[in-house]
Amino acid sequence: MENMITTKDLDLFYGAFQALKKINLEIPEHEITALIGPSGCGKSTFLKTLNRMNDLVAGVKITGEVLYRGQDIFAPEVDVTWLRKRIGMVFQKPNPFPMTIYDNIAYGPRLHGTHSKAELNDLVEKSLRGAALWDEVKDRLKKSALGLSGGQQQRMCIARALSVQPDVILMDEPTSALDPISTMKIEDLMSDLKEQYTVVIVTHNMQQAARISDKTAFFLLGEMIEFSDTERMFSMPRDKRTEDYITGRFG
Amino acid sequence: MENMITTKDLDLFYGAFQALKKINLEIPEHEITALIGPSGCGKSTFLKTLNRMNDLVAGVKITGEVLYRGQDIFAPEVDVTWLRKRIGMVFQKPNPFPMTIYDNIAYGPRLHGTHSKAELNDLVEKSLRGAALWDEVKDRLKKSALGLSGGQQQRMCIARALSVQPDVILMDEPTSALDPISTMKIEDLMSDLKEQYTVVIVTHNMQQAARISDKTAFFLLGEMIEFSDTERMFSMPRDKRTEDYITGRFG
Amino acid sequence: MTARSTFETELEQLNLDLIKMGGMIEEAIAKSIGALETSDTNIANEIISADRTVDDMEKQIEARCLRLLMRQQPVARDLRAISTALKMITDMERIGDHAADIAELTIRLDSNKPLSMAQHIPEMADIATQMVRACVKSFIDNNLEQAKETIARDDEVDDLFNVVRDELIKTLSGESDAEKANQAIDLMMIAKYLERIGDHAVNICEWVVFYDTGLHKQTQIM
Amino acid sequence: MTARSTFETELEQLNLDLIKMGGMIEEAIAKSIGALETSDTNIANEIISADRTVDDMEKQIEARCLRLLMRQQPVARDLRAISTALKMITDMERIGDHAADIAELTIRLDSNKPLSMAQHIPEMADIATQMVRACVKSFIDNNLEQAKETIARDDEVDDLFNVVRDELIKTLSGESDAEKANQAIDLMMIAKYLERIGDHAVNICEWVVFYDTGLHKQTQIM
Amino acid sequence: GTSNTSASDKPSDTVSSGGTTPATELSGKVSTNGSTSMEKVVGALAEAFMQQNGGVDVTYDPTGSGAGITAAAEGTTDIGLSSRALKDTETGLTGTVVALDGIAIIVNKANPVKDLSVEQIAKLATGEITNWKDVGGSDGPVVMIGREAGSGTRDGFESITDIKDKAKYAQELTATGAIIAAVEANANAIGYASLSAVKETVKAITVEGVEATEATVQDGTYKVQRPFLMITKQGETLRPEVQAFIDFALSKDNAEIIVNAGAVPAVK
Amino acid sequence: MMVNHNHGKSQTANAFRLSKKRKSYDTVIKGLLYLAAFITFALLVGLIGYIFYRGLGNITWPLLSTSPSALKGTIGILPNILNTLYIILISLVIVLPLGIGAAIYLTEYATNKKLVWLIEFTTETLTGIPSIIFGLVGMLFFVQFCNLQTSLIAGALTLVIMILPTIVRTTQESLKTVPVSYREGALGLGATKWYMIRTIILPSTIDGIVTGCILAIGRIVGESAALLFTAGIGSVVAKNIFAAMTRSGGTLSVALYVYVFERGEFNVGFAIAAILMILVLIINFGAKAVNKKLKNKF
Amino acid sequence: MKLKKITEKIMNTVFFFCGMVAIASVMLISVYMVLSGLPAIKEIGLTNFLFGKVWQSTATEPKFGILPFILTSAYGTAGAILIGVPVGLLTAVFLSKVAPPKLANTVRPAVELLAGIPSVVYGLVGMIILVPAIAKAFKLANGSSLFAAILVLAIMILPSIISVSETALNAVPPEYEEASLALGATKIETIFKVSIPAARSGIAAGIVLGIGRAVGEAMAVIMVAGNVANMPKLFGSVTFLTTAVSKEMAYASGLQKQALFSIALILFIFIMIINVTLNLILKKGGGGEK
Ligand SMILES: Nc1ncnc2c1ncn2[C@@H]1O[C@H](COP(=O)(O)OP(=O)(O)OP(=O)(O)O)[C@@H](O)[C@H]1O
Ligand SMILES: Nc1ncnc2c1ncn2[C@@H]1O[C@H](COP(=O)(O)OP(=O)(O)OP(=O)(O)O)[C@@H](O)[C@H]1O
Ligand SMILES: [Mg+2]
Ligand SMILES: [Mg+2]
Ligand SMILES: O=P([O-])([O-])[O-]
Repeated sequence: MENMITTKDLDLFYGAFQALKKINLEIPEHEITALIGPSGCGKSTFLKTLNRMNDLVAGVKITGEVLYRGQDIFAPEVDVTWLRKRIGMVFQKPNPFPMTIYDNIAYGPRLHGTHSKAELNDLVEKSLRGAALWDEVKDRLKKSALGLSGGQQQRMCIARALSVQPDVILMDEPTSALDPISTMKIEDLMSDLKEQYTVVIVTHNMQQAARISDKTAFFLLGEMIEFSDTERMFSMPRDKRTEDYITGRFG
Repeated sequence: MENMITTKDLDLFYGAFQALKKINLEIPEHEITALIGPSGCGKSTFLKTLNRMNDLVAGVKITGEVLYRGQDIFAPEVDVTWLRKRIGMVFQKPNPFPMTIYDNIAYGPRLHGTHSKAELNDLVEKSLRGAALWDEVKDRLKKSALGLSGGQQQRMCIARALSVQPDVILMDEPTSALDPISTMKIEDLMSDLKEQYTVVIVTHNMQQAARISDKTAFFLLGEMIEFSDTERMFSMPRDKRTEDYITGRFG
Repeated sequence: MTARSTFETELEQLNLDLIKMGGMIEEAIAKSIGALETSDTNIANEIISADRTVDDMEKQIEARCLRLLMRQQPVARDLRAISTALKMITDMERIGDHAADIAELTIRLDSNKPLSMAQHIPEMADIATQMVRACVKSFIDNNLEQAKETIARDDEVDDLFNVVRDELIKTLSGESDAEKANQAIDLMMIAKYLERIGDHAVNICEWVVFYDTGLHKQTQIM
Repeated sequence: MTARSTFETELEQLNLDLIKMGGMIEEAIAKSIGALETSDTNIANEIISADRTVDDMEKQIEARCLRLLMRQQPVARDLRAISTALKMITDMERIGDHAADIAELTIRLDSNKPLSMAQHIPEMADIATQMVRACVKSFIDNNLEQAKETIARDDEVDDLFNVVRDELIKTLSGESDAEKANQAIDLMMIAKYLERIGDHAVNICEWVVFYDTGLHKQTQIM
Repeated sequence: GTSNTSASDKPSDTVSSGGTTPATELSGKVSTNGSTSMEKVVGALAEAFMQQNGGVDVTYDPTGSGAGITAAAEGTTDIGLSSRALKDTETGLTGTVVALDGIAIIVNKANPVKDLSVEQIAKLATGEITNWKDVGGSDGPVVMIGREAGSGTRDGFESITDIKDKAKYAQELTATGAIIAAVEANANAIGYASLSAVKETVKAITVEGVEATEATVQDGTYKVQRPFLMITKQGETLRPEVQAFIDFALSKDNAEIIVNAGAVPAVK
Repeated sequence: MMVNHNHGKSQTANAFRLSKKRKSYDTVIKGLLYLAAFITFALLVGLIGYIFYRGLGNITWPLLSTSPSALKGTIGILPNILNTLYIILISLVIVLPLGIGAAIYLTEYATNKKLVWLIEFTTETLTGIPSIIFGLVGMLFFVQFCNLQTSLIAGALTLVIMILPTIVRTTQESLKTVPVSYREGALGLGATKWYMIRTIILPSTIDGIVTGCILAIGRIVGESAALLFTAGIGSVVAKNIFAAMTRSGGTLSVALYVYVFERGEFNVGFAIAAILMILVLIINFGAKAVNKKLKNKF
Repeated sequence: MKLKKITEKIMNTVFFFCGMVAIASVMLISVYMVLSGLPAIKEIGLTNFLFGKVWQSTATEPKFGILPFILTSAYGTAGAILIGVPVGLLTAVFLSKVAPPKLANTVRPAVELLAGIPSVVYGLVGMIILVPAIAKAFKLANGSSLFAAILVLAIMILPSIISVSETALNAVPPEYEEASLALGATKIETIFKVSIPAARSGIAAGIVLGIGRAVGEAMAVIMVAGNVANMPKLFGSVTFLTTAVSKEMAYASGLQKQALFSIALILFIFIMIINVTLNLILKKGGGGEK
């Protein structure tokens, strides 16, 4: 399998504080890669570096490389809006725009120049189907997205990310604000997603990483301690610190 | 083992909506009783009924009985402040008051008339020790409680609940806002607590209920479907709905 | 959309594996008895090499069970299903081994009618085969009754073992040559294997009972 | 404060139980060999009744393992520890059973020097006992090397089994009475049991290897 | 001759007695309320009065003539102040003229026009003349700036020029100072303001050749003028300190104060 | 806040670039944003600059320290300064307890939803009412009906009604930001409502109350229309605050209006304007400092 | 225990009383407005009053038509909003989303300062600078005009629009913006397509405040608008509802005075209608979001 994203000696500083230290990671295509680690270890920071959402933070300094399909994402010719279209993102708290469901999904395509009604309808349906939400909302597309349940909102956000036809979907603790039932639905959805997309997910929930991911990276204090097949990680981790963390012996 | 709290045919209405339906439950002394169930099933409502925190909500109507040590808590001669002193509560999000750690813990005792410096010092130390926090904070008692980490804050809130020497401690999803490491610390603390207190905990996390509780009650749509020993519940639940829920087949 | 469909698929797969393994040992034991009765060394050799597959199957299922335990945190019925599988396969593998053991002895006996020395072995074999078949079926159908019945039938095999033993002792007492003694000992072993096969079938059935009831050998272990 | 101390205590307890059960079977097998050699029916009876305790122990550990799986969602080393326990106890229980089986036969033999018929049984017994002791020790000490060594020793027992078999066949060929045949068959069974005990010790060692390496019988199952 | 001076004899008696009475005897509060144009005059009188009578507190509320008259009628003030004569409808009140005020016709300093007739002024105000060159000025539109309806100044101006209800203003401002400022700021403006407030910043023109001064106002040769009245309730005996203050205002000895405040004493 | 982390500027346009249309949209809007901000800023700088330019030079010690004298023809704004202080003091003393009390009632006690709605609606309404109307009603009610005359107290009472909603609203806002969790925490320990309010709610509302006060002071200082009809324009230094209360008194803003509009004393007007600006500056910085201090406390 | 309960009761009553005062104030204002405003309307006739185009309150044949005032207030407010809202909103966007923190922290206090400047000061400066400037720029004889009033009002409502809008924009959950950026929107697109729509109820509130302030402002307007009771003309001298009242109140008597109260009543109703309608719009906007 090809590597979708490769980072090389990635360092990231928030001002003087180094949040990421020499991260070398290869994220394979059509797999789910989970990032785990204790709070503050740099998971979210790493994730946000991949689609340059960290650009928004003042005082961030990045060295090293991030290659997306071999292209350095920090290269001057790369426009960040293009990058973010290719590498979508889903956040911890479901964040539907305060608009109708339809407009939420159509937001991205419109932004990128799709205005034909028919095309939009098509995209909206496709995206919602992709997020396993179509049947639940097809009769209320013109209702506010805020009226959906938390789990539905999160799936709608996934649909919204799909609407611009990305390659990669980054998810930062996408289920941590949801109840167990919604969580399970999203987890289930993810294994469908990986057939078409490459998924990178940050999760606090080790069981979740174990359940859904193909590869797992364990971060600690800004370092990537271990990166293995998930099965390997949760059965025979290479590093003592990984084992301590996943077995709850940490801290 | 004696029953600390007994509910008899407890019905609760929010206006016209019935949130609890004929709940009959016996909460044994010195045990951890977990309440589980899907979102909106009435777990929190039930918990808050036990120390009459629901009194604060307009339009609540309660019928049936709740006996605390055999005393009907809705009887006119029962003072709700007394009840809440006996039945403490810890909330989902750590809610330290914006004061020093010391003042946070001393708040309850002062409220109930303890003003002697020595006594207060004593109580503060005892409570913090009881919440396994003393060693971590003993040198910063006069610092703001808001400076503690989330997990420490939550343990401080537990200490605060202990400070008025309650019988029962109610906890509403006490770890759902915490990271896994803090969660484990609190879970561990709970098994210490039950030696002195009776603990009732609402949790979304079935594994947590399985890990820490002695008894588990499963709620669904305002009804209590099943109430068993936790081991029994998670190995051989009596009701199909319980099994569906705990094995994730629900919804 | 049902939640956890991945998990369900995996459980389904586990079940299919078990059924497949059950089929394999059922076939192995039936074939080995056939080979013994007809002294067919070809089939016997087949059985011996097929045992490899059963062993592999065991490891495969073992791995799957551990993976499910590790990844899915099963409880209740799911946990029982996985632990049942994890335990049951040991017995299945042993039944496979014993089938191979019998096949090996069949090759060694390599003579006409050695069974004349212990006429009850076919009957024993018959019952053992039935028990294996029944235990696999009770598992597949999740049939508690059948499992219990099968457990009860173990006594028949045990009784027959003693009968066979007596038969062989009778053969051995008085004059006998080394060849005969050799055969008798081998037949004794075959009887022992059949008896053990019955035991293992019982064990499997006991796990079937556990899956349904949480009781293992009358004790609530879950 | 260490997180999950409850879980650790439970795991500790599980380990202690396993060590205890290991001690029990070690003692049972040693005693049963002693009883066989000295034809001590009292001790033999003791062993038989002690087997109950081993059986109970098995169920108790089984229950504990399931409870831990259900409540603690173990992964990695913890999961291996629990699954090792869950699998190992089957073999331990079987060793206990075989010790009881030998004791039963000891009672039946009830004569002087039946062992003269098969002089290598004591040696076999000795090795089997050593293997059991070694497997329990390798588990307690989590000693991968010892476990592997013990696995290698199984061949010794298997070879001796064939020696004993030949000895008995020699005894049986030519004239022999029913009594003698009976004894020979019993001794044959004892030898088989010892051989099986060796196998079970190997199995236990293989789980010890698994605990450390995730490899079971050379296959990565976790 | 618009003032009602029915009580003009009596006060002169009390003036002399009031003027000589030792200050220490009087105490209390005298409230006055009304015309804003009278602010300076009343302020000066009150200040001087209080200097003599330490125990008396004279307050002044510049609410406007109408409000002052109402207040006097309702008894909520001791003395109402009005910069216009009482109307026929305003009965039961006594108005005492304490001073006269010239209404200066002012133009921007840059305006060459120096003198206008009353008729010209009327035409300028009603919009009949719209360009300054028609009255001898330079070419430029006339910007008429006046006071709001109800103002004593406006009332005085309009009645003397006899253009009641006919004036067309470009701006209506609510105070004297505002008018002066507006005229100061606009080269084509013409406005009117209490003589007492007019300073160097604008130019007061002569009306029919007569300059607005104390003397011309007092003798009536300067036509655009109006009275300053103190209003009290008819037939009511005033408290001594109130009476003393009115007397003080009418006293010849204090005429200088009124002059200094820019107005013209009523009594010569 | 949002500084782009640039790795260099591009020279070439290729597939990864933003479309021309979107780029120009971006640029135009950005230009407008800067323009708008510039206008606002320029307005302010111009305004303040001009006022200080014309006003500061006219602020003299005699102006600040004397009463105006018609006899001497001098102008002094001491009475106006005092009046301003008095009226702030009186208004706050009355309005604070009322406003905070009402806010507490609304957020903590009231259970009757309709009543809460009514009170909130009425306070809402009060905020929208122009000060000229307050002036009229103040005149009709306090000055005439209550026969308080045109006096500082009448003005203060009028202001009380006028700023009551401000205090209620800011206090209420700040009460609402006290997390429910604090209340639950206190009640869960067995506190009574009043104890909870006293120990938890009010202390964490202080900054809101202070902000409300400062806003109110700002309004009082700047108010003229409502005071003109109620407190009048008196400019005499009274013996004490109680004496001052019963007589007409003009605040600085009113004095500014009077001096400029009635008398055309522009220099005095600009002097007062400059003083008012300085006051406003002080008030704004005061508000910030207080807020910061309170925030830093925890 | 008893003491506790009594304290609770007392405090409850005290706070209840405070709440009632607020209601009482509004009642007081409403009652006085209506009581004092109705008689003149009755005498003049509602249609004559509202739609009469001529206001000559002190004429011998007084005319009390306030249509000029109503229209002037409406036009003036609309004009102020037309200028103030775009500038204010854009400034708010600038402060909240675009400006580097340092710059924002300089401009923001400036805006707060603008809000704090007393209206008489605006009037003063308007009168001294703006009015002559307008006369010069547009070659008018007289700069005091509706236009001058509009400019002054636009500046005066700027701070309320800016600060309320900025607050609303700052309150837009960053998640919305993150979501938009993550979909490949530029910063500006995000602001205009997501942040502003999400903050629309808050922005509307700012506009309400602005309208309220513009409609109700008297002292600044009176100094720049010319105050003649003309029908509104952009460069003509005009009278607003507020200035109509304050202009004549001091000298009014009799029916004239009552008519002024009637104008105040109309103004009051005007404000009420604005408040209520915009509140409704606001609630609706908010309703969609919750
Ligand atoms: N904008 C920022 N400025 C300065 N430091 C930051 C910033 N964002 C994050 N950090 C720091 O960088 C480190 C990594 O943060 P990050 O959010 O990536 O952690 P995380 O692993 O996602 O934690 P969590 O599980 O709590 O979300 C932390 O120590 C954090 O305090
Ligand atoms: N104050 C209230 N007024 C009206 N209905 C309410 C109120 N509080 C809760 N409910 C309703 O009562 C039901 C039970 O609510 P409750 O908060 O007890 O659920 P829960 O089981 O704790 O859910 P969760 O797991 O989401 O916390 C829900 O349907 C909820 O909508
Ligand atoms: Mg994170
Ligand atoms: Mg809840
Ligand atoms: O203010 P006046 O009434 O004197 O014009």
